[in-house]
Amino acid sequence: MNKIVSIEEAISHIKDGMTIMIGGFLGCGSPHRLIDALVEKGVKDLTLICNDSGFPEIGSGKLVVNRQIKKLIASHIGTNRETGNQMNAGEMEVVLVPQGTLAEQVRAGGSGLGGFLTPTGVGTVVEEGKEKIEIDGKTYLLELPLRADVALIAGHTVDKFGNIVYHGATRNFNNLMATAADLVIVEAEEIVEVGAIDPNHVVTPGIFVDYIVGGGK
Amino acid sequence: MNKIVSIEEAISHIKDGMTIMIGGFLGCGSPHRLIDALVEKGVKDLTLICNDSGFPEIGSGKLVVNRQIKKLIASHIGTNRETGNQMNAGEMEVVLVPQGTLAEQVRAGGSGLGGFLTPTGVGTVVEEGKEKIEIDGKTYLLELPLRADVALIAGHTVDKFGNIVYHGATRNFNNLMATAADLVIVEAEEIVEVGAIDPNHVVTPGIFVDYIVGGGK
Amino acid sequence: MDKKEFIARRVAKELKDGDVVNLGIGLPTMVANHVPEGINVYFQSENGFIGLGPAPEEGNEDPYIVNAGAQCVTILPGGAFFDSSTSFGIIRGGHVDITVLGALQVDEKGNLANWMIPGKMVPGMGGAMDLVTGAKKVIVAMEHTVKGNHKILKECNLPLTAAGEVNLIITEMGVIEVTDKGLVLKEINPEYTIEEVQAATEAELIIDENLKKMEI
Amino acid sequence: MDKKEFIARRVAKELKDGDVVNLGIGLPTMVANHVPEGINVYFQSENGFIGLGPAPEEGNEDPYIVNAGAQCVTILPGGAFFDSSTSFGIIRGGHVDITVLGALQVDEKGNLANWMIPGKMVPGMGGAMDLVTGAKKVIVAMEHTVKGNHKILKECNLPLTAAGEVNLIITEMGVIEVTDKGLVLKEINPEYTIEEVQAATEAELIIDENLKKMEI
Repeated sequence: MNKIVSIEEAISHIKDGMTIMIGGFLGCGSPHRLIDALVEKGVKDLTLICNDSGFPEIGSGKLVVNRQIKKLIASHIGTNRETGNQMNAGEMEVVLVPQGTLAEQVRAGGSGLGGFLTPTGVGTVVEEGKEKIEIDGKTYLLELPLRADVALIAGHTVDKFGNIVYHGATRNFNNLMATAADLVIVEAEEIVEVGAIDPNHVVTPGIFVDYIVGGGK
Repeated sequence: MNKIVSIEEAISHIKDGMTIMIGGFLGCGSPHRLIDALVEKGVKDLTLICNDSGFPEIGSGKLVVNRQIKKLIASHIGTNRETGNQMNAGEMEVVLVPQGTLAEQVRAGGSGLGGFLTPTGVGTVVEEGKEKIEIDGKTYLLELPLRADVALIAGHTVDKFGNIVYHGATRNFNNLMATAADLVIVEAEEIVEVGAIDPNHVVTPGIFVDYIVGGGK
Repeated sequence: MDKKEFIARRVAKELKDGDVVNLGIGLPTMVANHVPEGINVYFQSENGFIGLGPAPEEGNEDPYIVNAGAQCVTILPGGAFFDSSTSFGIIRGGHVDITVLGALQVDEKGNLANWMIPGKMVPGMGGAMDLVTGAKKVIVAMEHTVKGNHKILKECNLPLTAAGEVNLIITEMGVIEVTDKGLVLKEINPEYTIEEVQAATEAELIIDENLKKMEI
Repeated sequence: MDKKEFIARRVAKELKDGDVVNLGIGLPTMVANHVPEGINVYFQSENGFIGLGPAPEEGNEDPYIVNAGAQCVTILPGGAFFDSSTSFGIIRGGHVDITVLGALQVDEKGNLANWMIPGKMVPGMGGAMDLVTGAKKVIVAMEHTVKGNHKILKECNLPLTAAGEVNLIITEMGVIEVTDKGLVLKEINPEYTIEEVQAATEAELIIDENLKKMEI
């Protein structure tokens, strides 16, 4: 099972209308080369799940600027004016989700949970349309899992089986999205041989990863 | 803030009638010296949350044999005949929980979730007394969080701030229980200086740990 | 050949390249010795790792690397350790392709009972309920009967491990698929007749029109 | 002294030895420069680590170690990186002792609005809703009014970030505690009179019987 493919081959699995997840936090830990390839390919009508829409020139924000996103599910869009413009013009649907809820929704999607109860958002517009459940006198919102057709993530050191070690604050949503999509593509900073990573240090086990592209080094 | 204390001082916080969590899986990754100290101290009427009741001579099973447990919440008791004996004699209440549900309950307790929906246990005795919720045509059980007064966990390499790295299969419930108790005591195999552990390799951040005992080395 | 050995070998033929597999204690564990040549499968140990390898050579045991039965094992290159919530996220989330377990009882609806006998034996479900609910394919591997009594029933009467989750039953007598219509005998061990297999089975068997010889 | 600097210094006096603290962007970030001597606090960065240190020296930036505002920072010895679900497990689970945030509006019920102005500015809530809901103590740190308009209201009219979660409001005019009875002025900056503070506040202030001088 050779998981290492070219960026073109990896990206060939992404079709118009798909739901995709992209890792990263304001571009830190985003799979930048995969994003560039998606922009170049021009697939459209995507539903994008990510923490934020980055900046116009950095991260998943490029896909917004290139008008490839039909629907965006994110916690923050304030650093990419184009997102707000398209949202206000009714050209793109935007669902804003509290960051902790978004992380947990992706985790639930990847771990077979049907949902979870969070106190976050109670008493705010976030509760609209959601079931409220009281446990021990405290009110929680029932939030549902999120999954995607494809997840595009970035890893620092990745072995040929797909085991990932992250560096610094790049872990963010990457480790969660790896579990919650039918197809998972990781962009590696560096690809190493199987066995080169201490099994005690692996953050994302390779069984979650379908394809590896890279490596910069 | 010096977190390193003697076993006696650490154990002094555990009182009759408390709810405690103990890490480990059939004794692998259990805080054996803390357990021995608890046996010696003889605190009683404890509610014990752990994966299993170990063996009569290994792990948290010693507390069962010594009749210190009033109520046990665990996924497996088959390797400690004394647990079954006390349960059948009505001397100890035993709540059996699917292992994945137990892990998730502890995680929920530590991360502020009011509960979660799992498909595990639907159509079995596990569903008795629980709310069933249907999501997209699939039935789930609403499971509630678990917390404890004190968690006793074991770590391999622990720095003086309480950051923990585990070795092998010892991670199991330790990493989860560290988040879900009012007081967390870690038994370290080896205590190292702050800064000695790569922040990319920390599994349990030190902010969860109140006291450190050890170290064997 | 020993019955258990025969069953384990037939189960092993179900494994496909790249499969993530969780094996129960006992007979299912023997499947690991018979992975078909030329394919890689990855054994998951629910106590917290993937890449479960064989028992270590004597003197090389690491007491911290054990399987879910507390036996010393090894981790293969490319393996990874994780905590119990991640382990069961893998299991419940459908990332385990095949789980192989024993049974006290299994029935024509795909119900499985393997975790307790009320008043007699209550070891607890451990990870079995999550495994049977979460794995993509659930294979029950067991001897067809116990002390002459049926184990493959119209309806389980012991407390269930999970409802309607079993896909395949492999015994020394044959291979039985659980379908919407009932239990379909897909393969038969040529040492037995169809009548003998049916007699050893309480549930009614549907004989597959392409019934094959059970081979290992 | 600059108003913001004054507010940040007063907020810093709320920090206790061992506190886990999350600081919002802008004025709250300045609190990190004034941690009282002799105590250790641990700054959490919701994008994925604890042990947030100061900006690196020029030339020593690591583009992968950034704060939640995408600025290069450092991690101190004893820090740890984690993913977003762990980060918000820490936040939602009550393991953050203090969070300090700015506000568009805050009211006498402890309601906070700081994430959108309908039709004008919709940056999104980011991690603010989880922080305000989960942190043990929520401190709003801001200038008392904006362009002469009230920000401390009887009732917020902008979409809320969280309902009833604010504990303390610290401005250049004073320190206000949110209580069941309403907003209690605990400290006043001697540069202002009680009347001036009340005039700058839409909600009615209860004057603490032990009203103190606001000092930094």
